[in-house]
Amino acid sequence: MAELFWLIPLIPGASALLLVLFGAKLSRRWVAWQACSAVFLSFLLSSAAFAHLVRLPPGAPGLTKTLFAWISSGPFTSPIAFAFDHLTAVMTLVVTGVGLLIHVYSTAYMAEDRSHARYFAHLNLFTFFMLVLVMASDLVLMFVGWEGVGLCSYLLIGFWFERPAAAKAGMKAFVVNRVGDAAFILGILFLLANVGGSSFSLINKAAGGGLLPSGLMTLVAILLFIGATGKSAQIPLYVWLPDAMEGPTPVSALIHAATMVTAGVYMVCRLSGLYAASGPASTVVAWIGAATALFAAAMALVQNDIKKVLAYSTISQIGYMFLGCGVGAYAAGMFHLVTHAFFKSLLFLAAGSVIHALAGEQDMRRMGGLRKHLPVTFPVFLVGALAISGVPFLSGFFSKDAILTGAFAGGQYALWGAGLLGAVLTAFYMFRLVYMTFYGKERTAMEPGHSIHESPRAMTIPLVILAAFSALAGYVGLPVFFGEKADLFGRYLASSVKSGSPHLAVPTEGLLVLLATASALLGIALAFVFYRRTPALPSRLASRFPGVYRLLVGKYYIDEVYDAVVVRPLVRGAEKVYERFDLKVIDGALNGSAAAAGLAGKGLNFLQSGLVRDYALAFLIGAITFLGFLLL
Amino acid sequence: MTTFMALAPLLTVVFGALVVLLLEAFMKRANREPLGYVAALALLAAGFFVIRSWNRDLDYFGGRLVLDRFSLLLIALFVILGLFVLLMGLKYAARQGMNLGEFCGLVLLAVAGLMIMVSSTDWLVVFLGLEVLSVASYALSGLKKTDRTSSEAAAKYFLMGSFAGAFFVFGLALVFGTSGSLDFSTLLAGGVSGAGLAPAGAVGLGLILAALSFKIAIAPFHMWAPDVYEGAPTPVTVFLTVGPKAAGLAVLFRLLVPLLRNEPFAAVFGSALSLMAVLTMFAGNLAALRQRSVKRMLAYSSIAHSGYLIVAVIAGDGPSLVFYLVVYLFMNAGAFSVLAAMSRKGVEYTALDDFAGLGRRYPWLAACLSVFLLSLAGFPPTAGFLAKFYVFSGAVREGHVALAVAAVLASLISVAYYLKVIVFMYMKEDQGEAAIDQENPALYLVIFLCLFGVVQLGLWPGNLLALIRQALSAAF
Amino acid sequence: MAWAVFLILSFLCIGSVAAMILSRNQAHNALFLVLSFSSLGGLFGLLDAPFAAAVQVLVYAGAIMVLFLFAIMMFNLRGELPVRVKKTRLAFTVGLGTILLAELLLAGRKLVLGSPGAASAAGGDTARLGHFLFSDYLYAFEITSLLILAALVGALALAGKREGS
Amino acid sequence: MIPPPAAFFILAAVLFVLGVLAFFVKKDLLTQFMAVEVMLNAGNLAFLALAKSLGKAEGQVIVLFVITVAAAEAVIGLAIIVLIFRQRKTVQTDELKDLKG
Repeated sequence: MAELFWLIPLIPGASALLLVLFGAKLSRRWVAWQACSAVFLSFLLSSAAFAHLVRLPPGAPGLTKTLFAWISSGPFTSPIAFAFDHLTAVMTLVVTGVGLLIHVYSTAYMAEDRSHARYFAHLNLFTFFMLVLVMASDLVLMFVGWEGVGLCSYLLIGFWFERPAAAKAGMKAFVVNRVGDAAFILGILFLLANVGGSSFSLINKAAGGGLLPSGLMTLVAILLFIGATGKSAQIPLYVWLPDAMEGPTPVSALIHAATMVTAGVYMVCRLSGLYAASGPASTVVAWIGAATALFAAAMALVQNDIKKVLAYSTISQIGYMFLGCGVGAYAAGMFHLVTHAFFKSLLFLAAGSVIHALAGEQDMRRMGGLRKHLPVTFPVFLVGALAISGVPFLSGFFSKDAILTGAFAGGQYALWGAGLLGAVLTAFYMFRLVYMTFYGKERTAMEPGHSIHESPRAMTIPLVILAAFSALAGYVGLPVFFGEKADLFGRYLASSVKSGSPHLAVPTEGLLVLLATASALLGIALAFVFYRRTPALPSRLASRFPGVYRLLVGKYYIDEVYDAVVVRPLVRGAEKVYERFDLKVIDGALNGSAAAAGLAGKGLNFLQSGLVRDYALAFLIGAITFLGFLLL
Repeated sequence: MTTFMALAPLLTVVFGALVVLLLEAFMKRANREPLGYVAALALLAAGFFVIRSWNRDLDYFGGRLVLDRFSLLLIALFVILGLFVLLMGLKYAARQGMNLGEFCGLVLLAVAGLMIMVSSTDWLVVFLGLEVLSVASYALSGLKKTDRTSSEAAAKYFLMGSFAGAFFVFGLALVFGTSGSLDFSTLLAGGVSGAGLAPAGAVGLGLILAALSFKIAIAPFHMWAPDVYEGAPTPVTVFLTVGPKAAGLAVLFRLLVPLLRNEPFAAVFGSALSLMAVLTMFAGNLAALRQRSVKRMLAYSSIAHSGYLIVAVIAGDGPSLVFYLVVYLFMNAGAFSVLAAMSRKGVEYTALDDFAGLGRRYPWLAACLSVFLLSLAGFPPTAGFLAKFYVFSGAVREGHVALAVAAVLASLISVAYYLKVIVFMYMKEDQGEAAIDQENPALYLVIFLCLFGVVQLGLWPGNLLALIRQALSAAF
Repeated sequence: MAWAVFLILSFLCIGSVAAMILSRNQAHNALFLVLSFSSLGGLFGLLDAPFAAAVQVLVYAGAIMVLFLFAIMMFNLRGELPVRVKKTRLAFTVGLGTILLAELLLAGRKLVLGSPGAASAAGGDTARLGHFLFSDYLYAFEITSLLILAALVGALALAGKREGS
Repeated sequence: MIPPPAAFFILAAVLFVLGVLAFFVKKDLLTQFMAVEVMLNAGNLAFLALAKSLGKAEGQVIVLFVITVAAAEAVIGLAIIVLIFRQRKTVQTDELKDLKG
């Protein structure tokens, strides 16, 4: 069955085509079944191919299948060819596996929606393009998937286009991504002009063999990385992702947490030969990653929308992955990608379950005390939160530790420190979310007739499965003091990506693990102090500063206190940056460029007055200028 | 080989036009559709002669008519274009009050003009071919005689076209005065030898280029184009957006490629053309952003595509130029065909609002239009992506990096307005009921063929590219 | 003597075009143009191109301009006074025209300056022209037939009275 | 003595520019088209002047073709003007502004 692996992307593609064309005529039941089984088939095939792959002797190349010569004549060739090597296998299993769970979850979540068929058509189409992206054996075909997932993401963010916010968010995602894509395509063009081909092996070989001038290599690597910052929501092109939460929650889980947004990390790992050969580009990747990880974590501290917290958290975690790639720990980056796919989609889906239970409420200030009402959602959410915070023996602990160890081993102590600080913040904002949502007083404002209820089985079963993976997935990549061979994941990927930095001595690594654990626990403890033991801290503060207290007598004074005492010093910088950068520069540039384009268009339309003599005048001026140019 | 057979494709088309016009004059039946079939037959016969002449390098009239593979390729393109336009017009003519016989005859004559233009290297012949094309297109744009916009388009096109034509004539005079001949090669003798062109030759060429740019719709000579494309009957718009553009670019390419290899010349003409290319791409795309009529939006998009095509000319990249032209024929004709399908007797739906909810009401039509628009926007894996990709990578390879960057940025803008139509079709509720008359088999055939072309060329471009390469290897 | 003829004819030619620009009467415009084109015919003659001169007078001044006059009569446009162009716009256009003129003269100066004109080879011989027309220019000649066909069909299609219009 | 070709060429250039000016000053289809005819004639004069300076007789033949083109354009042009007049009862060029923007 493994040799049929090239059908993996095609099955969801065919299903999407059928749904686009006939979706309106099919019954809801049928649509849901078809969409899920297409992804399920892909998942089966991926598993078969993966099983085949791990049985191959070490050093053997993976599966490849050239469907046909796509661009076969001319200065370069680019076949439509799928490859299935170790790196691809990881991504494919994540995409089909997590994708399947999210498809199943969606059958319940979207059951009532008017555009049910359109939703599943887009979701299948997205799966198709995502699989093309990860299975492409050359950069041009990868770009096909790259553009395709962008298109689907845009369509799905704007799914509820009746809401102006959704339509606007879709547009914003689209525009920002196009900026990245422009850089990406330029990178491809430069590569083609200089390497003479676009297959990954060729590029990595050319880069590794020193066949390319280093300046060009850096330029290409940075251009491609700009594309990645667009797709993976890194500084400076991250601004679309928080707004993308306007889409349906399963979409946020699949596209904006587990798969599409990590495509940039995958691309960097795929081209690890190129990035490893270009020091400056790697440095840029690492620092952008670290800056994003810190900055987005700080932003997550002050969000009140449950999905926005998770969105900023995603940005921050992807920053970690880039940090890992930038310091040369590509396998660690991929490892975190995988564990993140599990726990973040779990968190999103669980948040979706919460929102579902509260009939669409997303503001955490109107939640609280939900743990009693949601007996399944709460524990799985807790597992996810513990995993992302890096509490020992859950998946996030191992993968985050692998990245931090990689940074430390590479001698990048500043980056390591930033990662550690980020870990504290991560634990803090995650448990702030947990305490605000599931503990404390019930602050829900439900309409009469509604009651808070646990979600249906189709939603909770995927949650439980994801929770199991979030807890256990880390054991494939244990740190070195479990034995030289404990890092299964790293060894597994060794044939596909550049190997990382040298191993540390066991005591050093042990110390690092302890520090990482301590920072996670510190974050959780801080959150506990501020949000669980609510009466103690604010009243003590209030008695000491009566003026401040009077000021803060409000409903949500906790937030205010916390804002004044903790967040301001820590976050003010981030917020300033956010205000300056996101609101003024990026939004300004977006609105500005839209306005400029509009203005230019208006000007052009004004010139296009409909009067022949204006047209002739333009002709005359053009001709005179042209002739003058020729005469000079 | 010098033989009378070199005239066969041209004569077939002209003969077809005469037959159609005579039949039309003596025909009493109300249903004129057989005339369309006769015209299509003439084009098919011409296509047959094109295939027969392949690889034979026929010429006649002392080398003033040359059927090398480059011109044959373009003639084949024009034959397909003519067939599409005829098929689109079969029902359209009756519904929108056009005389089918005259329409078919004029289309054939215009195609003859295009053929003349691309198969000669003599300026006088090119000029006369251009005039045949122009005169026929002026009439074609005004063929919806009861429609105010159609006749306005004809008048504007005519006035601006004859204005540009006068520049062409003066340019011809200067070129003639420089070299004593109107053949491309004698004029180039000075330029290619490195001596550079005499100022008179350069200015003469400049005047001619301005007039050709007018036909191709390159800024700042493009201003007539949106008005004419919008006002002309939709099948005619397809003809105007593809035919004159392709012929003008072919002439430009033949002329400029030897010249642009020459350093001082390339510095002057190359940079002037680059400037115009950038201007064209941005003018077309920015103005398209604001349009509320899909037809006018596509008109501006056509201008933007002229800009991308010029990039291929500047890079001297013949294969990607021809490939882009072929792809553009399919995706553009496809998009306009769907537009033509959005009509019923006396009514055409071209406003953006008319497309709202089309995805629900006419899913097939909407799906086809989406594919064409995505291709125009350059989304992979459609043919439009490959075409753009080829052109841009050629530009980078030849060192025109800034031009490639500008082109990528410009196409970035273009996606916004193409996608707007798709959003309207699938994500908006329909307001009125734009009930369309679906009985139009010939038109659906065109849509299908275009769809086939866009998908086929996007996934399996190999055969066509090999053919183009083979055709160009000999000529340039 | 020839200079005098040249000067008179150029004056007539330019003067009548200038008059056309200034005049507001359509019919007068057309008549000025006839005058201009006739004097151009004379200039053609001076350039040893008697055949072109004859065609100019017959076809242009004779046929085409008469067609124009017919059209003017038909539309009965006398009542329509053309609107004046704005002064700034006029000045701008004149400026552009001056630049264009300078460019054209600059371009042509090398070609014509100092060339006395090869009087002998000018080819006033109409027989030779006929020979040219049916040898080197045969293709072009054939194309003109196509051009006229297209113009006729087009004119009939647009202006002909048919059913439906 | 016959004036040199240079004189004729200058006249041609002046005539061409006058034609361009007339095209901009005039505001009805008919006269604007007449201005184009002036430009075409200027081209013809330039042709003959340059042919003379080169000593090439072909200039005359080409002029013949240009005159034919002008005739063909006049035919189609007048037909279009008739069409416009029938619809709008005017031939003012500035009235043609349904299509714009």
